[in-house]
Amino acid sequence: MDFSGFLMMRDEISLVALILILLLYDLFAPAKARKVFQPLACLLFVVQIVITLLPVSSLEAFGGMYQTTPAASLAKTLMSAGTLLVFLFSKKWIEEKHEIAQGEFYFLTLCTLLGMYFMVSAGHFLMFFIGIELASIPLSCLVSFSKKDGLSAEAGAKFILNAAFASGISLFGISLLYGGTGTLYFSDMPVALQGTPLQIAGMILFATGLFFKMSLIPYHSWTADVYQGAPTQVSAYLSVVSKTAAAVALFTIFIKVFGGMAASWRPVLYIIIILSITIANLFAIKQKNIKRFLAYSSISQAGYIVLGVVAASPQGLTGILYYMMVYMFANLAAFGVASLVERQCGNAEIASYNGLYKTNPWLSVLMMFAMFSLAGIPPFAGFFSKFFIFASAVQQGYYILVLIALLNTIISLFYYLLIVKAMFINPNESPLPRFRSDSYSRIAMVLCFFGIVLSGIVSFFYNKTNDMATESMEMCGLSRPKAVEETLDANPVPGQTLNTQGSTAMNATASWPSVLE
Amino acid sequence: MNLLSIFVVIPVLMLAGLFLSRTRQQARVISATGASLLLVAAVVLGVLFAAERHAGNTAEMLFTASAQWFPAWNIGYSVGVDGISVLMILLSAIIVFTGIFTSWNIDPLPKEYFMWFCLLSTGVFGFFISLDLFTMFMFYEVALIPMYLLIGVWGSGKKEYAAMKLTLMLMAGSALLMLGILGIYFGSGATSMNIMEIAQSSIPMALQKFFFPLTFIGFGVLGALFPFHTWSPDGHASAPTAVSMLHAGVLMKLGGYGCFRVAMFLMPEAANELAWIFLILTGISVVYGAFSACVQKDLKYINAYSSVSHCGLVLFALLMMNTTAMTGAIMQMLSHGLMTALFFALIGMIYGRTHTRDIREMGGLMKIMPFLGVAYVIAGLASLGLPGLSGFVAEMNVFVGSFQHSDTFHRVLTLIAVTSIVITAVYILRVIGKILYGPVQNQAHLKLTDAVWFERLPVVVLIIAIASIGLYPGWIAEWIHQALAPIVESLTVAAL
Amino acid sequence: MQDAILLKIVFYFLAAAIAVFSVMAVTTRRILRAATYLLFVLFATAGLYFFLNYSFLGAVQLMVYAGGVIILYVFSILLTSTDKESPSPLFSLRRWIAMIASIGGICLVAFLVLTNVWPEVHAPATDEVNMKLIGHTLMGTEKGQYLLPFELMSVLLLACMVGGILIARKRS
Amino acid sequence: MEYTLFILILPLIGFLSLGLLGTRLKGKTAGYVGTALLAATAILAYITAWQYFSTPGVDGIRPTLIPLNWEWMRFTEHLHIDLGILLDPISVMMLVVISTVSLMVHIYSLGYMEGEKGFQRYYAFLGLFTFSMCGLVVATNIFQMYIFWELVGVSSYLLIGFYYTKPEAVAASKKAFIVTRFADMFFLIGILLLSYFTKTFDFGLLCSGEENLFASAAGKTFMGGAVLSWAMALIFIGAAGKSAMFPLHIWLPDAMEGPTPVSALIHAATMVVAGVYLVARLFPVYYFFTPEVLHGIAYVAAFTALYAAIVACVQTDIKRVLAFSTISQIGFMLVALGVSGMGTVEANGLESHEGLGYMASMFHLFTHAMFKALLFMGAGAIIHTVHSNEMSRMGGLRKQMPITHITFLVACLAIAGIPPFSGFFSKDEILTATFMFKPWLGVTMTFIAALTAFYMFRLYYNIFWGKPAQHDHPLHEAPSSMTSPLVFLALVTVVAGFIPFGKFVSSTGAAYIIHLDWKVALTSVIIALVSIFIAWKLYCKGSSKVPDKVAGFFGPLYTAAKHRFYIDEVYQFITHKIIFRCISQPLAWFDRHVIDGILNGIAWITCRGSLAFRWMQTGQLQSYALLLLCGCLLLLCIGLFR
Amino acid sequence: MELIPMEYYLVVSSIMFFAGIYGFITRKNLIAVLISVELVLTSTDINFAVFNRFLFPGHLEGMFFTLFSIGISAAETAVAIAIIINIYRNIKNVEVRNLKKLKD
Repeated sequence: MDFSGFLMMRDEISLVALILILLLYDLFAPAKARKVFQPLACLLFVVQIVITLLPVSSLEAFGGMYQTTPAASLAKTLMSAGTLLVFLFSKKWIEEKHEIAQGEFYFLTLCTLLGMYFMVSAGHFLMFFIGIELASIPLSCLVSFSKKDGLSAEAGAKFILNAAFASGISLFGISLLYGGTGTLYFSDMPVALQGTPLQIAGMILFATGLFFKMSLIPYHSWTADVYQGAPTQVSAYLSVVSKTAAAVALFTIFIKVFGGMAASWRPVLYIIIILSITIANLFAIKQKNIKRFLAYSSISQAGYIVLGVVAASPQGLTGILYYMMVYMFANLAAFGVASLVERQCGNAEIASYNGLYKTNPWLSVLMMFAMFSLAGIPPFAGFFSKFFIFASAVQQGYYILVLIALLNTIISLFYYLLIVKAMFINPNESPLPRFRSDSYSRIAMVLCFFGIVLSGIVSFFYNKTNDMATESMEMCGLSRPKAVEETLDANPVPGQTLNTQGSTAMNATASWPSVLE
Repeated sequence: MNLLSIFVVIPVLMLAGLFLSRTRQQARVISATGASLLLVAAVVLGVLFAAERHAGNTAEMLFTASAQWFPAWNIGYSVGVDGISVLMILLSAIIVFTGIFTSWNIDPLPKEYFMWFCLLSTGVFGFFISLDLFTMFMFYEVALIPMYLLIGVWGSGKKEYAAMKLTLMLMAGSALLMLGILGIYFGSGATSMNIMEIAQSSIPMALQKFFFPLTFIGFGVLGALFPFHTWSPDGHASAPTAVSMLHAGVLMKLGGYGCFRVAMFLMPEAANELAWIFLILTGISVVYGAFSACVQKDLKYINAYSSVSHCGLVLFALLMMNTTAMTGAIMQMLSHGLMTALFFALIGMIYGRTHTRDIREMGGLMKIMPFLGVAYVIAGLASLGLPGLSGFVAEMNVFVGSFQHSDTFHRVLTLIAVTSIVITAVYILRVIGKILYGPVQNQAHLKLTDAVWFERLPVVVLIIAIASIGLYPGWIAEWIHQALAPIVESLTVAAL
Repeated sequence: MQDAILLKIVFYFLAAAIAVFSVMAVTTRRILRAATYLLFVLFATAGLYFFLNYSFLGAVQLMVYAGGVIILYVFSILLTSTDKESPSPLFSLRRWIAMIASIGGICLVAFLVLTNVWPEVHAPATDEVNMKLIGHTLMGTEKGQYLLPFELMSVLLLACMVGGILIARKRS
Repeated sequence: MEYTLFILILPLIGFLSLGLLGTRLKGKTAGYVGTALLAATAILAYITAWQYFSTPGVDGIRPTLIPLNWEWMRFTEHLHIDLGILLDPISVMMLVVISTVSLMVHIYSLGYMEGEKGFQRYYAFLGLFTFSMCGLVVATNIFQMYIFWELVGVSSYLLIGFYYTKPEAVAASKKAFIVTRFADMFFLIGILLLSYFTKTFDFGLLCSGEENLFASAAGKTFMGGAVLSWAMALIFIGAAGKSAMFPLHIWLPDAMEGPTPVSALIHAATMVVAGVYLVARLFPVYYFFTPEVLHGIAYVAAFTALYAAIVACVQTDIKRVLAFSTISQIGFMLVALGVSGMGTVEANGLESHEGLGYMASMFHLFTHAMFKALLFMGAGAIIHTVHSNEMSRMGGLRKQMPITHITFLVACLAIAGIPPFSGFFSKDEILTATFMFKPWLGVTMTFIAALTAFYMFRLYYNIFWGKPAQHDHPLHEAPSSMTSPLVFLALVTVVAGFIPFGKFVSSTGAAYIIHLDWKVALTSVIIALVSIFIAWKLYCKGSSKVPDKVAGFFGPLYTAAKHRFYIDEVYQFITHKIIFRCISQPLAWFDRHVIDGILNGIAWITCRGSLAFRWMQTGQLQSYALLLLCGCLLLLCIGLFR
Repeated sequence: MELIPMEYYLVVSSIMFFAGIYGFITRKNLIAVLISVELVLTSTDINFAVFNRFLFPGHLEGMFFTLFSIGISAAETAVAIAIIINIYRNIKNVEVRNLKKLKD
């Protein structure tokens, strides 16, 4: 028995340690000490984030059951950071409404985070499955956290039942994959994949779980209801952290495991992207509730993220990670402001934002920046992330897809501007009175603010992400997947620049003829 | 620090200063100082540029500097200017300067207004100094988005509709543009997003045919290319004065500038092949805008349609692809920029007094406010191409240049475009006749006053600029010729 | 030979039980009956596991489902005291689509399964899986061993426990 | 002769200083400054003329001097706009005419415009006009001419609209500008065409008669006409616009809304002859390369002359009569140019001067400028006193305004072609030239000359004789500042006919001695006298019923003529009904409703688009699952059977 | 055992699977819906076991997947029932049609 594997799982172990400390503290600390539970949790969490930031190289443990790469580590850092921001935004809310359950809130959230860690780092379908379940079952408890709130309960039911349904389909897909290949290890599977219909079916059914988590259309229907019903902080968590995990896992699995069957999943993703972006945008236009609105916005953002998967290149991975980082700041800022406003005025209607700038200029400015960033307006970070993810798709020759996505950005700009319009332009006789938010929220908002403003212009973030992603892809021998060679477009792109060399490891799988080709 | 970066740094510093300012007066002073500095810097740049050229420096771009930014995509912050950029910077500086003074009494939220204004100018200047496609595009969008709030908050009339329409249409253009830029970069196989380097490599024809229209329309939307021009009337009509000035005066020039600097320069083959489509569209723009202006009743609408016509002429001339016509196009950009700014400034001042822009409700204003009246007449004369003012110089270059085209199709189109000079006269004189001349329509107007110093200053500056181009176009032409040489060459080579 | 026939009969019995009871479980009006049919299905599934010589699996299935889950269902049904579903409308679009989709799905899966070229079937080991092997596999860290998922499962169960209690406990 | 530059600069200084200083200057001071500058200009022009004409040319041919030429803007290697000064007989002659008339108008206006608001502005505009007009005549190339051509148009616009609070004046100025602008567009197109083939704007090159220059245009046709003919015809349209040739004449009568001295300067003496000048300038091109266009010009001009003369016979507004008379007289000049040949040819043992028309045209231009300016100023003096333009408000003025009367009579005699006044000589040459070209044209022109005599004396008698109208204020002679220019111009009119004009100006530059063709002269004089007699019979008594009877006799023709043959109405119809109603408004509508409508429609569809997908979000938990399932199965099918 | 082809098992499991799916979509009671989920999850367990036994008897991956899957579905059921009970507390019944406050 070799337990050294645990030592390699630095990020997870630190998180588990954190979970245990908090659990025990919550259980055994005297009532007085429980007052400092939340600050302590945040502080320890910062430590955990710092640990995840330490450089790491690609490695495997437990016979390939667990594997990590710099990119995965970065994704974990991002998720942790996002969670921390959610915690900061939740502090006051917990204190006011659920002080009794504060330990549970942190515990459950961190458990789902752990599940997401394993989603990202899984090297085996079972690991992945447990990870995704760990990331969704406790999450449903969080969704119905406000027990007295009927909407919250309804959202919880919708979430858990739909999640179970999706995971059932996903599980069925895994079973087909198992039947088709005889292995559940990510590293073994590519060799066994020949692109038979059974395998393709397995793959697509399996992906249901991920698509569901990312809430891509047509797997999205729960999203808006759950975001609306759940406590705002939980919606924020769902929209950012959970999505990050799913996106990174989607990329890893589709490239690492199903890279050889790109020809099969590419049209599927193509359609999903177009549907997600377009339909979600159409829905978002009509929304009157800010949380529902943000839900649809996050669906369409997810569509953009999948562009990075379609690109299937190191730049694609960078694009996804970077997009998630930028998206995290902007979306959390939006949800943060939404939660503050909601607590103040008691509802989440967009109409209550009318004239907000007059009374609460800072909140409005932050919200506006968040909206601009989500819409991809320079000099905010969202512009850069959109540009790069589009660039990675164009690099692979997906002109039409990118064109559709780009035209959709106009629709999205429209509804993001509606929020800005509400705050700055719409007249309101009695706007929300001026209020002071608590210091934790303010710290979070300042962090988001700087994130939105700086993470684009300061190229360090992108460049670092790119280094990590490239390194990860090279280590997995995946820097040049098959998707690069054949493009959907009739016109091949001559003189395409690929700054990494294809490695041989993948060539065996890459050269499989697909049965249906 | 690179000389050119000043043009981005000053507005950013202005932003910071405004951010810290507390009162209206402070905001004004900071803006005015910044704008003056920009103007001085632009003039200094012009002088240094001229000196450098005089000293025999024949590099395409001067004062270049470059720094890595996103190495993964070979994106850098590369700046540099040629004669055309210098002129555009001068134009922008003048209009920003005059715009600040025109919005001296802006209400409400002066601080925020000036901040957005500064952001807009950052974008404009950044665009003109950039050589890197990405940076250029970024600044382009930076310049677009403040329009939404500037119109939405400080505008008038159906401002919300107009602001949204304008923003969405322009951003739709820039969405096409983004794809175009990416296509250019990947298509060229260049190892840099620097325009000058991409120009060295050639993009395959099949790709050019796809990306050229995208890029050209992308920029063309901002250049009021028919039928993507309808943001312009509503937008201009609703925008506050200085914003209309800056938008019509400078922002619309971004479109034209981008069209030749990016679309035509980098994809000359497709430009040659597809020019006819856009020539027809721009030809329509020219005549159509002018005709539409004839029956408008709102001063700003008249001017906006006139902009459609004039900017159409810019793109039209660019597509003629010879030095003379393109020189004319650049001159038309300058000229149109200055005179529309003047127009909008005057309209704003008149509107500020009469509280109407409906030409039927005004009359005999010349008697009441002679300064504004005379300035309006001068602007009108510049617009209809009176020799001695900038419009004439530009139009003649365009017409003569276009007519030198050996292809009959081009010459016939030129003749159609020439008709605009008559139609322009019709609507300009109609307005002047209606609002300035004749008996006073509204007795309440008799009490109105003429312009005060901070209104006179921008007007005088603009008139001087218009006249100086009109009287002595030689130096401008020389700079433009020099700057156009490589572009025209690549277009000519591609045509063969 | 007789064994073979007997085995066949057992299999068909189990298969029929699974098919019939699962359909009945989803069509019966009374929820308590549905739970009962589910129990039958689960029993039959356990039987299938035994049939496949996965006795351990069968045992787990029986214990967890029959012993735990079904009880949970019954309690909760009694707790929410809505034994009877409200009558459904005669024609429900969703029902029909669901039916078509389900049948289509079955056909699709059947098609996939039947047309798929399965790898060379080894002579199936008819022998029981050794408990020691199971234990090692569960606790090992090598390839093909499941310590890490096992540990993670523990977190999952703990979290579910906490979450379940959090949600289900009486308001304080 | 670089000092000629000051002929341009001085008025410009006048314009700039008066314009910029504006009301800070006292009105009178502004007038004096302007007049002084103009006086200096005039003196310079005379010196130039003296110097130019006193220098004998090579081989007796007057030289073309270009004392100054700067490149102003370069289009291409060959095409560039130069600004320079070109001195040749016609430009020098024009300088003299312009500066003289302008000076007279300046002086005259001191009295006429006294007390008007905007005195400074008036003089500034006069300065601008003089500058532009001088610039036009000394242009070294066709583009320079175009530049100044536009500038005179604008000055004319500004001056017509001088009384900008009067709606008629505003409308008239607008009409004048737009009509001439319309013609200028053709001029510009003509320039573009011409320069496209010749690759030059330069008059020197164009008029050199080089075949090579036009070689590239050879054989090229457009819609049945040679391109060169098209070019020259288009350029003529430009000239026709400025010179008010039918059907582009409509602006000129309306332009009379401007102050009368302005009419004298711009709309009688100088600007309106710019078209004639242009044709004369390009005469070699017309003559050598497109003679058919030249003949066309003659016919158009003849028709215009006839038309304008007929209309002039029935107008009642004295300035309108003079305006139509101007149109008619310009018609004479252009006819003369149109029928002209070039140089002197020996034929049938007689020296036949082919270039007679050219010389006659220029001669008539010169004399006409003087006497027409005189007529206008006289009319101005009358209007100044009577406060009306209508003939019916006048009558019997000869007693109150003796100086005006005499000078007006001199001018009438001159225009009617009675010897020894200047008009006789110039008109006689024109008639001779037309008879040489086509006798029937000569007859027509003679008839028009008779009409001219008739309507001028109708005017004369109506104003100075006949029954005095009632006035509530005493009528008096104009002040000396107004009468002195009248007297001066009258003197010029008397003597100008004896100038041996051919010595100075001729088609080739070679001196030419004017011979009177006695047959033609005698006929025209007799006919003129007869016409005057008829006019005397009809109008001298004032209360005669005969004119009405005559009018009744002509019936519809009379009515039509009175309404200027409804040409204005036609224009009104075209501009308002067709261009505004049928083009502009539909276009504006199209823009607002179709193009904008499409965009708004897209936006609407987008906003409505979510309704199409509403079934996705019923709020029903299981329909979500169903959607997921169906989507999943569909995607599965796509993945499998792509 | 070899008497019965593997496909038979698979067909049985897919019937169960799609019966579960049909039930999920059509049942009106939340608990009944949950029961349908149970069917879905159990059917895939059969698949794993069958594949492992028939195709890849050399290792225990399928079996273990089933094992863990049983655990997970039990946990899921527990939490789902907790949530359903919570709903019952809120709206006093567990009818799906009453969960339509959140829509559009």
